[in-house]
Amino acid sequence: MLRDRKQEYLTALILVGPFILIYGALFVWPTIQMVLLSFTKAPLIGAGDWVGWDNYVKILSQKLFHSAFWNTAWFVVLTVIPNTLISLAIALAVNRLNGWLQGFVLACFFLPYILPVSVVFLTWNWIIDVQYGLAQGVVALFNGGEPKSLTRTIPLFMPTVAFVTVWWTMGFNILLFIAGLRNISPEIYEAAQLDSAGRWRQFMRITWPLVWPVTVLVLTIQLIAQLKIFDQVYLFSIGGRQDATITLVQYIYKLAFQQNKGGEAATAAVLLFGMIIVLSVLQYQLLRARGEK
Amino acid sequence: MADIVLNEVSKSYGTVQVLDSVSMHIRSGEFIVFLGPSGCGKSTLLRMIAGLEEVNAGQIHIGDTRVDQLPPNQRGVAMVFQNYALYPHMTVRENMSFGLQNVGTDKAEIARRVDDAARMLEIGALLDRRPSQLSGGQRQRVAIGRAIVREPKAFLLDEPLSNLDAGLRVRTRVELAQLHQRIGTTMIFVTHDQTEAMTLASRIVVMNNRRIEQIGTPMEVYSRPASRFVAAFVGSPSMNFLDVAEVSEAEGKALIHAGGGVVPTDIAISVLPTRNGLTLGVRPDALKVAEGGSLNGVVELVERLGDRTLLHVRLADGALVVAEDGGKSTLEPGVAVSLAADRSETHLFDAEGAAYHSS
Amino acid sequence: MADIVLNEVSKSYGTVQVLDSVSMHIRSGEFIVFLGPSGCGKSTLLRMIAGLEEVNAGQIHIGDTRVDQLPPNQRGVAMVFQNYALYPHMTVRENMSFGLQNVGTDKAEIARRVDDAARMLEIGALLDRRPSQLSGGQRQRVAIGRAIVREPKAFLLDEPLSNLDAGLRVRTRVELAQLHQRIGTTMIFVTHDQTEAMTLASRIVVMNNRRIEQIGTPMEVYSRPASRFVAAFVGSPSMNFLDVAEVSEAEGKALIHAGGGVVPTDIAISVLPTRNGLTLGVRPDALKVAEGGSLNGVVELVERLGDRTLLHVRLADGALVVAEDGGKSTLEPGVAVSLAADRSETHLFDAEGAAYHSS
Amino acid sequence: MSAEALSGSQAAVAERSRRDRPLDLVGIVLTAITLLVALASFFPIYWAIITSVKPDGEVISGSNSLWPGRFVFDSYIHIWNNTNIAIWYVNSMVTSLVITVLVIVSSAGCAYALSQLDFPGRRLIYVLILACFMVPMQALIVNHFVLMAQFKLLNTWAGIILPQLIVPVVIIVYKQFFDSVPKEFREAAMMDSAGHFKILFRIYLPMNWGVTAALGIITFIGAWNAFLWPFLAATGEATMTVPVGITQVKDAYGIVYGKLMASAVVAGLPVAIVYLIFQRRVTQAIMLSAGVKGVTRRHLDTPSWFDRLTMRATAP
Amino acid sequence: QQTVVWWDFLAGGDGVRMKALIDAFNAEHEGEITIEGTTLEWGTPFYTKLQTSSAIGEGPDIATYHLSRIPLAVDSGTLSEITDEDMAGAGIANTDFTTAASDAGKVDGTRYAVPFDQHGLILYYNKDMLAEAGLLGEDGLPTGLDGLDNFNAILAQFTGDGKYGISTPTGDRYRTIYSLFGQQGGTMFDEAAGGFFPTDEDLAKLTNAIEVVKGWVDSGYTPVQVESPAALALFSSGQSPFFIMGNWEVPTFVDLHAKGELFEWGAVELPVLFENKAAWSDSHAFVIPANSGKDADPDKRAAVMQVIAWMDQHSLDWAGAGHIPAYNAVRESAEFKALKPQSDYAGFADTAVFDPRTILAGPAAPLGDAWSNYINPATTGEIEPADAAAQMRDDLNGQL
Ligand SMILES: Nc1ncnc2c1ncn2[C@@H]1O[C@H](COP(=O)(O)OP(=O)(O)OP(=O)(O)O)[C@@H](O)[C@H]1O
Ligand SMILES: Nc1ncnc2c1ncn2[C@@H]1O[C@H](COP(=O)(O)OP(=O)(O)OP(=O)(O)O)[C@@H](O)[C@H]1O
Ligand SMILES: [Mg+2]
Ligand SMILES: [Mg+2]
Repeated sequence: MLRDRKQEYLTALILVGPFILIYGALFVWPTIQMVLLSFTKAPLIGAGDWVGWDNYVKILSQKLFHSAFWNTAWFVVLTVIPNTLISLAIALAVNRLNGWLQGFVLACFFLPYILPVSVVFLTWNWIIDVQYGLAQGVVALFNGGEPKSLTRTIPLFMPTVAFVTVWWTMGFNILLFIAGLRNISPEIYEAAQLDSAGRWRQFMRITWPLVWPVTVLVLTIQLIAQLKIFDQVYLFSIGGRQDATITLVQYIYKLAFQQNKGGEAATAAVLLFGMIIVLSVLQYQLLRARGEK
Repeated sequence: MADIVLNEVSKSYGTVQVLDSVSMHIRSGEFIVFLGPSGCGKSTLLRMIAGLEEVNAGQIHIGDTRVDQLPPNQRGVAMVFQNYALYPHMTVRENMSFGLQNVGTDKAEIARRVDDAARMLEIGALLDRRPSQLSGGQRQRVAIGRAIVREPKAFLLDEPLSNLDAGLRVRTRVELAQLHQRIGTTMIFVTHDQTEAMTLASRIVVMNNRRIEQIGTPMEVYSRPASRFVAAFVGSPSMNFLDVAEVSEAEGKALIHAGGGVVPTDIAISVLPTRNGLTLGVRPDALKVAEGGSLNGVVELVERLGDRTLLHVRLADGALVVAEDGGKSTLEPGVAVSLAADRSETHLFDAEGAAYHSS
Repeated sequence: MADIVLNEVSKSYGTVQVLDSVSMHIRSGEFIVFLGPSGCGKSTLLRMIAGLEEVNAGQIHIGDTRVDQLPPNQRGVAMVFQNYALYPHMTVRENMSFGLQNVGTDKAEIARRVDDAARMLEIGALLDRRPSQLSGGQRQRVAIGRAIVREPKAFLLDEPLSNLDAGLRVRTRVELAQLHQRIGTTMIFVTHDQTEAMTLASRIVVMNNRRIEQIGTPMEVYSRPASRFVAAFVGSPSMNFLDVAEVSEAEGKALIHAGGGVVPTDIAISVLPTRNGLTLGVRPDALKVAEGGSLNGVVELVERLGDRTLLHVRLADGALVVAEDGGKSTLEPGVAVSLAADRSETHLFDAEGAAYHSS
Repeated sequence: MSAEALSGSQAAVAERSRRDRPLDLVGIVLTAITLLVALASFFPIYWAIITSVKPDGEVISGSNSLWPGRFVFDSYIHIWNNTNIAIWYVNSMVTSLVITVLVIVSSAGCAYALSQLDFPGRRLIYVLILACFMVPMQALIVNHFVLMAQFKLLNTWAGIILPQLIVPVVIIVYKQFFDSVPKEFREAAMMDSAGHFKILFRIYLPMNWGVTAALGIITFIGAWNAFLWPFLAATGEATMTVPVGITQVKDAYGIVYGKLMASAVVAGLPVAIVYLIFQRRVTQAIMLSAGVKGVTRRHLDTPSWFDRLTMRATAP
Repeated sequence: QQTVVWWDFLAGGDGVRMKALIDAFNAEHEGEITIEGTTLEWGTPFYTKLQTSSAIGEGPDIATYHLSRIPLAVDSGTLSEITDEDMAGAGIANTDFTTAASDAGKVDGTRYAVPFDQHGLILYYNKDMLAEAGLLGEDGLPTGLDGLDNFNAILAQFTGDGKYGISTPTGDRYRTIYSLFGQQGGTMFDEAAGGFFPTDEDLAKLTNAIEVVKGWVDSGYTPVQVESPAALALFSSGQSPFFIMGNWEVPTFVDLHAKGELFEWGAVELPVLFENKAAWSDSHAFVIPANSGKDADPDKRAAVMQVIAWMDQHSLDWAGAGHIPAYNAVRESAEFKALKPQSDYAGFADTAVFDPRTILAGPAAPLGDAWSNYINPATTGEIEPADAAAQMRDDLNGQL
């Protein structure tokens, strides 16, 4: 193609300009600042002295950081895998249906996904309310007829919030799985029928291997998203033992906004940053290796 | 080896009927081609034989067994899909073994059959590849291989060549014919390409609009089409049709007044039930440039194909016909010509489309 | 009206050369077809004329202007793309007006030109539809319409028929030929379908592997191919090639020992620079079944096309050739036949592919 | 409905492939279970709505009836009168719409340049966008806060909007879309004497408004639902968005459940409406943003992990 | 015309009374000063927001604050000094408050807060239920609640059939425990003696106090887990005859009663389960956030001071919310003395146990966190009481 270089550069500059401004000011610059800040003993607002690696040493040895780390890890475990399995199961079930019934069922599963987190929080907080919550009927069955607070009983807190999170976000995964299932040509199944494969064998030998790439995608998306968990955990923990249920982003929040320790908060952020990058790369490699055996 | 018999088979989707009382008898070892325009129900019929589509009415027998209520895998037929439907995550060998594994065939036997089929189809070197690593033609052969290992009573093929490019299509067509000569198993082949049908079939089933129009050998279908539809659908370039103005008689044969001239035919006047609403049909290869031919016109367009030349000729009454001339024709647009129809290859069609042939 | 002249035009993508010193002179009003196998550089050449691809070396003139450094819209040519590239969100009228609006043509003039083109192409009734509401053939005409309104010095068409189904393709081909007869503007048409090339072109440019193999009228290309490549590429079914074992002489003409027999030709022995490494070429339509023909063999496969029958014959020395028989041939696989080649249609090719024809 | 959104043509084929055997018992049971689970999944939303229209007394009566004995809208009247929900609504609307417009416009332009133009720094920008995928925006809250404080933008619409303009997935999807437009369209337009801006705004974008609509809708939903940043950036009630306001600002006294549910319903309503109207677009957007279409192919082509990460998208 | 941006954390009945006061102020000062009030979530969310927004100059012009948390607030630079001139300009002075209250608003002699009220933990009771059980005296006040065993026996009497002897919201139990700790005469903090719970004896007293409340839970007198609104509803629906809560719920019941939706009720000081009378207590006060970076505006400040003075002077209405006004003139007025049931529990003010004066004290501060991290869970059996007490001590001493 004959190109007018000068004009092309100019056009590119005009088109890319807003992007460069926005990303430069709001992504690149804050990222650099974050790293710099992590080496200072600064309050949230204002400058601080350079302290080298002190913040890292301090944060890494702090009990609260450890508990934030493990709580986050626990939350990831509780959400990522169940969410993936449940979503796949539901996608299979939905994919069987057709017509308006399928649309209706899909909408039922998907609607929660588009709601704001605060709505999800308020709704579920009411449902699991110790005195009047509907769910207490079920809780009582497992608790000797007594109600029990699901969010104030520490061992139950993460599973409860994880359950709500799965309910909230599975619509997204279901959609991805359905798309993956639709990607499998119906003729493949016809061929399998002619090849005498029963329902179970069709699932194990055809469906599962063919939706594996979607599964990897779903797992990766979930992992990254849940490592950044803040909203639900924070909201459900208000008024409770926040330190016992703290997660990493919440920890950053606490350092920065409650304790006014900007430098340490930046340090924690850098650590989270690194963790997410390392983990996503690792997970991807791991799952890919399995998928291609 | 087993005959396949369809008896008054019908099929509807909801209120839309797509097949209406179709019957046929396919003898063991035949190469049957279902030919027809898009949407006429070819695939549906094939899939009903395979068991992938329910039969609404009628029966299907394969050999001595009535199969229309059996699931696909118990009918003893194998299918090759248009897009091959190879399992993308399995190697060629796994693709071919899958069906046998499912019925518990023992390993040595599976290996033997796969290797035999691979040798026959010359895909031995590809056995460890995935379908995505194969060319179109290779995939096609693997799909056939997957069918062969099951040692079916019949192969069902739904437009298996339509995903291949032109050159490969011709080559694969030849291979398929040779394969059939070699293994001799019944094959039912769906296509809407009449060249494929003509060159492959021992018998062609021409379908149109829910029904079978004609079942016959390629030559029967070409030279004695059972209806105007068949006449128009088979043959390229397509048959010329001229409205008949008047029918007169000479020695018991019909003389057709059409296209501004009088065309002598070999059609016995006695077989014609009516002289109104008739159409004369002549194929371009039976319409040649000849001094004193019965039809006069002016050449509008010349298409040189090398071995022959197609002339688009505007006749005296305004009708446009295609005639054939030799490869070295020197005719140019604008030249006046007269055309003679080979009287033994003239056809008449009545208003309902029924055909009357030169005898 | 303007001639298009290409002078030693070359093109590389990175280190890969795709066109090597191509020159040609296209006279105003010609219908030129670029014919060649996939990847030979046809589209690249066309796009270089259009200005969509840069020229690495050489010059292109349209009329008196050197255009190879001008942007596409200043060259005065119009292009019809393979997939038409109609703007899907604009109506047909908007599609056709867009280019004129961009150069500020006044409204009345745009309307006039669009209406003229629409009338000529019989798409007047479609002007308010969107492309998605049109059939393939109609889209094709709109694409041409969009080109016509710009009143270009030449139309460039890159495989404009390849997206159409077989029947429509033949009809549209005819329409295109008629359009060219009517408006007389230069057309350059790219295809790899030799039937299209043969029927449409006033001259064919056969390309292969970065170079032009032959430029000539369809008949020249068919009957006097400049090289073995051209001979093999043009004509369907393809020309038969037989290795020549020995060349002897009779009355100054070559007698070719090949395929287990001796084939008499009209090729003057004097034009042959060598008698080694030769190949005999005979087209299937010049190879007929004849008592006492010079080549003997056994029929392996019969392909009945209706108006003629193709015989795949295994010759005495093991070579496989395709011969033609009449439409009503009764030959079956397994029958022994002898074949005679039309001596005026025999060709010889040397090891470099250069051709020697019967004179 | 969304079913078609996934793939219209395949649905028909899938239907055909199912052999309706006479009375498929397993099938009927499976369908019934699916339906029950779906209703269960919807139930919390239903329950919130129902609670919000029950009289306070009934809410805590323990009867837990699935249908209110009497419909009352006191809770809605109460939150309307006693909270600044109207102001939060305005804040949410303005910020979400502005974010949507800015993100769409800047991303479309940038993506067009990346896809169709050749200019220095192009690769660098692309790498930057990919990097954005991996970086948790949540980790940047501290520095965003500091930055906004420096420019006195906290407690302003601008302060809420700016950090939310980083939505790399929109650029990626646009780029993929522009990449997938056959180059003939651009060439046709060039022969029609159109410049790049004309090609972008008259050809590429109008060619498929669906992509823009889909991206716009998910950007809007994402912005409306955002919690963490607006929660930090709006310290005063006057600039809070709805999702933040309803969890941060206390007013009610006495029996609060009905009022809380009323505020939840009001907060969820806009996105629920957007979803119900544009179901197809929403599902399409999710597919686009997750790059699902190409998953199978990419898997078989053994991509690098970097490729894979580029496919990741709207993390929930 | 001044607009004063006001933040508080006062929900429930408090919120209603405060809203009425603000409305009254606005009506009275129409055209001069308008208060724009916002109520945020009590505790950590409120104090976090106030601290951050003050740090960036986006805080309100005036905020409510707990006196116990003033040392921490001053340490983090959240508050602006209130000078004697400021006070004088609004017509109030140190002497309008008790010395104790006024001193609690100062750090190192500098004033940062103007006291507003004192509030504390009291016992609400259902007159109908108590009367039926014969526990109501002539004066309508409960009798015979004192003594641990005695009180427990009474609770047992009411427990059963889905009813509870007493309603105590889980998140607020530390207040009961701190009160019972005070009733045993324990010392929470003594910097010189080594920080929090300086002696093992103090720790044992804390453990004791936890055991009492845990005993109620274990015996089923009170639900294991119960949120504040639900605990309130337990009482107001007649499921429980007693309710231990701060005095701020008084107006809730006053209003419900006025609407005819509540039985006859009353409130008294906590029963004495150990040696002394004692009840947890704290004070609300007004502060002016530092709003660093924002230009000082003397007119605005004058308006803010005027608001503070007006509020204190009109705190009789605030007493309607159950609190005891800090402003001497109001507290000593006849009108206040006539208020019921306020006068029935007013005695707690004299025996109150406050948070110690340390930067760790107050809600949304380490001490508050420690209460909810160790002590509340100890009542539900998640941590052993003795361990909880020890962990709390170690945690807090570690932060000193
Ligand atoms: N599941 C279905 N529901 C409704 N109608 C259908 C269904 N499947 C096919 N049909 C209709 O049945 C008719 C026959 O379809 P069929 O696929 O057999 O045609 P075909 O001859 O194979 O055509 P083609 O050459 O295009 O493959 C068509 O009109 C088609 O629209
Ligand atoms: N942008 C490009 N970069 C590198 N190589 C290219 C590019 N475009 C085309 N080629 C190569 O140039 C050669 C000629 O391509 P061209 O498209 O002209 O072929 P063609 O004759 O039109 O083929 P077809 O019939 O398949 O359209 C091919 O080998 C192709 O791979
Ligand atoms: Mg079909
Ligand atoms: Mg090309």
